[in-house]
Amino acid sequence: MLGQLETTYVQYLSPEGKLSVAGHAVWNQLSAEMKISFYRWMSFVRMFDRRSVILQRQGRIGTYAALEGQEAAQVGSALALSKEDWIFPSYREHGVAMIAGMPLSQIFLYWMGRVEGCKPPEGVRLLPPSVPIATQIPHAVGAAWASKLKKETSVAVAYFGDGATSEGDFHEACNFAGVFRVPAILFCQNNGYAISVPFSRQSASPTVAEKAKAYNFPGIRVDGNDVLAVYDVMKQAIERARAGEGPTLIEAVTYRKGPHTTADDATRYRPASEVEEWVKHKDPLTRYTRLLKAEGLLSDAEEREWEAECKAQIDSAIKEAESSVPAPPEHLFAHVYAKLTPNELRQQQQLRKRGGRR
Amino acid sequence: MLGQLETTYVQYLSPEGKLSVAGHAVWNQLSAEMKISFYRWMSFVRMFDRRSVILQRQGRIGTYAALEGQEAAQVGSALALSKEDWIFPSYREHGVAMIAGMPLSQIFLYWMGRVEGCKPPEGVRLLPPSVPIATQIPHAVGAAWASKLKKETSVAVAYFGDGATSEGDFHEACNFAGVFRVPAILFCQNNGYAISVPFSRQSASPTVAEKAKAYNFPGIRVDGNDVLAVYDVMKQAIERARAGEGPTLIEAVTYRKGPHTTADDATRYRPASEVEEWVKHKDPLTRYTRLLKAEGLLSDAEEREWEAECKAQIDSAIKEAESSVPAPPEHLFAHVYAKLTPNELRQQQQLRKRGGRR
Amino acid sequence: MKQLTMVQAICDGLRVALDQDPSVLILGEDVGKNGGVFRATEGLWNEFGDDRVIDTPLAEAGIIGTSIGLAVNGFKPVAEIQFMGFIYPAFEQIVTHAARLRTRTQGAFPASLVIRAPYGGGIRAPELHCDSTESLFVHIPGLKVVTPATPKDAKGLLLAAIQDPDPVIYLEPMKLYRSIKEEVPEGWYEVPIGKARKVREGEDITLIAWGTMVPVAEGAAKELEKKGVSCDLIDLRSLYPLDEETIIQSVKKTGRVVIVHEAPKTAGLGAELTALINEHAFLYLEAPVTRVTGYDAPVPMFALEDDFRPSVSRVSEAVQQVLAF
Amino acid sequence: MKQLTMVQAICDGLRVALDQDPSVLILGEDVGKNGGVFRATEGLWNEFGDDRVIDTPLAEAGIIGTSIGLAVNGFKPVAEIQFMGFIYPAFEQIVTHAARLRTRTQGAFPASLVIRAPYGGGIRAPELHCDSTESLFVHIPGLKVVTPATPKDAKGLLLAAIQDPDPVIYLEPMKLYRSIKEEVPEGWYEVPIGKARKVREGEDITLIAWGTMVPVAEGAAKELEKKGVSCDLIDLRSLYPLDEETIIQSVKKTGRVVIVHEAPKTAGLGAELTALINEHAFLYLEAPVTRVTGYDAPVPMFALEDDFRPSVSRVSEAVQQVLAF
Ligand SMILES: Cc1ncc(C[n+]2csc(CCOP(=O)(O)OP(=O)(O)O)c2C)c(N)n1
Ligand SMILES: Cc1ncc(C[n+]2csc(CCOP(=O)(O)OP(=O)(O)O)c2C)c(N)n1
Ligand SMILES: [Mg+2]
Ligand SMILES: [Mg+2]
Repeated sequence: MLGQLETTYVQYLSPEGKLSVAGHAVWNQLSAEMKISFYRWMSFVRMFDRRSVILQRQGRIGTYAALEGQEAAQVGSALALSKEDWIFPSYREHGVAMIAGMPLSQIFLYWMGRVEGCKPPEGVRLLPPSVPIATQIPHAVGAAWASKLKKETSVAVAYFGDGATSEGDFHEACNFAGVFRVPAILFCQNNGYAISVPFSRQSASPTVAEKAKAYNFPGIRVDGNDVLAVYDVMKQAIERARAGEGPTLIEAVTYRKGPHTTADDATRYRPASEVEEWVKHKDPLTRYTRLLKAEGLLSDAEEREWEAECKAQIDSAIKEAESSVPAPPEHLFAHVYAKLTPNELRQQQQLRKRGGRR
Repeated sequence: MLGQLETTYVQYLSPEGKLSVAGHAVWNQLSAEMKISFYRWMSFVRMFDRRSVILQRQGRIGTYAALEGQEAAQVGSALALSKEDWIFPSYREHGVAMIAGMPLSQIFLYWMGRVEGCKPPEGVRLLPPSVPIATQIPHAVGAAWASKLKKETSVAVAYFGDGATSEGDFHEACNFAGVFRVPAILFCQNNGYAISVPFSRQSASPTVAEKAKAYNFPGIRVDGNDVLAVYDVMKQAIERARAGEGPTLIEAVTYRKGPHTTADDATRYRPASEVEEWVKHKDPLTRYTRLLKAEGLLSDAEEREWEAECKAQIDSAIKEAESSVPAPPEHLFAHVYAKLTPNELRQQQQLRKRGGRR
Repeated sequence: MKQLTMVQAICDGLRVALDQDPSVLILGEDVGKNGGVFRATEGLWNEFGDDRVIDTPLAEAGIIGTSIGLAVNGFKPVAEIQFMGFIYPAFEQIVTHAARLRTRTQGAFPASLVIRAPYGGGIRAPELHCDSTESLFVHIPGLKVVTPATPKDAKGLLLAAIQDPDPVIYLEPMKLYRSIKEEVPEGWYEVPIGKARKVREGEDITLIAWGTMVPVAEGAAKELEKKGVSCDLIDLRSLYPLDEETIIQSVKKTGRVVIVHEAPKTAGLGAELTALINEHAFLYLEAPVTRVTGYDAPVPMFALEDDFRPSVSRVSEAVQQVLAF
Repeated sequence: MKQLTMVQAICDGLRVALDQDPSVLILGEDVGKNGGVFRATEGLWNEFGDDRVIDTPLAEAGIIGTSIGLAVNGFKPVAEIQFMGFIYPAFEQIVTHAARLRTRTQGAFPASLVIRAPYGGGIRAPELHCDSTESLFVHIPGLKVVTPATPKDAKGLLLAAIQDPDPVIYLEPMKLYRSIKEEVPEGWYEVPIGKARKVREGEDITLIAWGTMVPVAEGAAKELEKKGVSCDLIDLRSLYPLDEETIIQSVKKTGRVVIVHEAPKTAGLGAELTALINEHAFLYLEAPVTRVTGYDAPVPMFALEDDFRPSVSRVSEAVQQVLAF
């Protein structure tokens, strides 16, 4: 698998929902539970995402980065990870965050501009979304390095976009990862655009995967809309990492169906035909649903049931987030230091005295 | 040539002073003047360099970065450039600077800690040594980009070391160079060490040249102690650049015979046997002198004559530098802005009033 | 004259510069086809083409580093950093090279360029988009730092920055991009760097603000006027060089000062202004120079940003305290 | 107790920390086999091995970025930046992440690490090696910034920094690395962060300095003593948090202040100190707080560095001017 040409990619499930020969082999190894799990999470993530876009329009959350179209890349990779593994996401990995164990209500809080939403529950090794592009990649490499130094088997994964590969931090992180052979997975969702800038203006090399050669570790290109392929490629990379064989760069080729964020207008820079191609013909959820249905693992009724269940969970998370008591203004001093200095204590006191008056 | 394996390199002249078949072809194309020129410059640069080390020991200049061992890489590449080309050096490219037209006395002034030594004569497109590692590479890419935008044929070259390839600036510069296909030459002198850190701790990929793949332009590895090979590889890269075919990364494999700078003790981190191998068997000047002598182009007497000539020039440059009137303290405000603000004018006035009193 | 918002005025300034000065280039992330995430470069790519309005890879050090090379070789780059919070990857290129190249080359190869960056909070932007760390740049000799508070100043200062032979950090208060419209002259005009703007003349106290905080200070001044307090309000516009004369004259007149900035207090520009006033008008001061600023905490996510940013009431209260001193 | 230079004391502190705290890691350029370009890590690689004293690739953002990850996953990285002039490539990682991670994760994953960097001039180092831009870091909430002026403080402050749960920038005055020897206690001891050191008690004027400038201020104080001027000299040690109490008490006693720093004047830490004093001791001031600093020009190459750096005579003259005010 690792020897493929970078400009092609690993694909097990065609857009029509047909398994390839290699795909069959992978499929047959999966438990029924796992098979349905891919579907459930992708569907859940999509419903969450669509709902979030609506919440933004309603003014109930702030600017939101939708992920629709990238569900397979996120769900496939995240389901391959264990509780012990570390995750360093960008701002678009809500799907990953949920699977890692971040409560939905926390995710909503984050997009409501509430820092409380950044904090994962005890035991969830998930960092808050990294907004400055590529900066989280060295963190993942450092965390993976720590696992190695402690002789633990946990791996660390950094999620980032195609645009991130242009930043110096991507390079320095890859270089450290290669030199110290750390158990890191550098997971790039190449959705073809960094806001409006197409990958061709981002990189002269036609793929992200081939960039791994400069660091002497495998770079794998996978159909990011094929949840089975993503899962399998990720699984193998994780196994290699746990076995002490070092890092892997994964390029999941995908597409965001909507704008960059709710503040963006993607029609300014993307041809309608291109969008249509991805939306109509390459959708990750449709494709996988077709397979499940063809295999008799999912009925229309079960689909409706699951969607209702998702809706209920999302509704309840929204309720929870919206009814969560806002932190008082002086909370902006919470955790600035382990112990505030006299200067901050004084300022916090001043702020507290205002009693919410602005 | 561009299709070689990166772990081998282009070599025309063996350490024993023998030309390869390809080397013969290159040799036969060179004018007699050019042939002697390689020798003269390498010898000149070496004498300058050794003298500088002595001057540092005598306390007549500050900490100095010697280049001995890297003469072929510098002379071969610099002689391939034209007056119109831009040069963005690091702190070790005195050889390049001289060939570019920087007066020796200026170079001495620089190492005497005098900023006047930074300024090239009118028409010399040479920037001052870039001390912060890798930061000059994007400058070269920008200057090359400007040439392209102006539809000029000048190219820009950045000189840097193997250590520099780890910096984000190297990556970002290469990436811009590739994306905009600018006429830049990224010339890496891989001398095996970044101060004490060996290249194996700097990079998991065994060569610098192969890193060019990530940016989709050629990366060429050349014996950096073979002045003919360096010259030819550089020449070809320049031609490609002038023809609009974009950037080239050149890795000149070489070795600094001495410590990193006069403040460094290289015996702490380099095995004596390794140093000996390079000093005794791979010296760039010895090798080329052997060839010239074998070809009957250089006699012992001519050698002595040339060395005397060099010594005279170096002596006179030292004299010039040492007798150059030191800039007064207030000179530290010269050129901070095109026109000083009232604040700096006031401070400059205060400084001037001190009349050199500290 | 047309009524323009600040972001329109900036766009107009860029258009005029591209049109009149062939050495001007615009480069940055999403500045081309997309016209900038705030539409500050809207239409320019269509009008001037891909060689003059350039979408770059996502790499701030690369943008500034190549801009320096472009400047050395004859262009006048106007580089956009998408948000000031993302200027830090380019910090080395700015601090070590852009600021020092004129000195280091003794005038031979100055890095004559402009760096535009939207800054400050107040628009519910996502995390880390809202820094206002202007004092970091003011501390670096060799840089100039400016920020407008009105559409007219925005265009004039921008053209002055483009005309200026030195590297200029041009900070754009996001919050004011669309909040005010005013008549903006057509064509090329400059608002000189180094000159503050007197927003209001007053006798009782000097208010000093810039960029995002000018309307806040102005709001306070209006409120205070009703209470019989007359404020001398200075919009600095130029953060380096400072218009010492205007500042000191005002302080000598009023004897009392409140400085308003959005950045955290400690080592913010308010500190330098305080020191400057202390140095040049010590005997005129009737009360301590007082700072109303962001708090010494990371800029919070937007739920608390209005508590972090100085408000009209915080400024008014500070003025009253200073007057009561 | 052994007589140690500052660089030896630092090395000793690092050794003690490696020895007593298994989570401590040292990483940076040339810190391993070579023992550091100033020998601050001499012998440690041999003693503790390649997994605890780690030569990294030449990449400052990578060093700090991976250190943050190492910290998140259980280690206490003590990262070396070879010279403060080369800290800027890591600026984003420091400002955006190290400083904010505790807040951003609400205490879950603080970036508990130490960043060591030699700074300042005076040793004829090559160009761009001599910055002292401490005020940039003081402006960033979430960071602590310290710098010692004596070998004993160097070790104690270093161990306090390593013990501290917050990210600490630990600046090492190169000029003082080997210029003083003093008795340095063995084993683990801490000099608390946030507490200044009273170098001399005096009545007439307060001198405030730190790091490289402490001996300069001390030299001036000694000279002035002969002229009958008694100086209260404070070595700040901790630049953030500041020891407000010690500063303010001294100013209330003397009524006059001279601040000495090597960094350029504008927006240097002297500005914040002036503002602080103005805020808390306004009525006690008998003369303007005066700054003796590096000039507002790029740190010059070494031929002029002694003209740039504050000298004993510049400090003495400033004190006399302040006394004559
Ligand atoms: C350092 C930095 N520069 C600029 C930005 C502004 N910005 C936010 S997202 C984005 C594009 C990112 O593209 P990509 O990495 O492909 O991820 P995607 O959004 O496509 O998932 C940009 C330029 C930023 N957040 N951080
Ligand atoms: C950004 C930066 N970091 C660290 C240094 C300190 N330093 C000076 S030279 C050097 C090693 C450079 O190695 P390399 O790039 O291989 O060049 P060489 O000295 O071997 O020619 C280091 C770490 C620096 N000058 N700049
Ligand atoms: Mg993308
Ligand atoms: Mg090297």
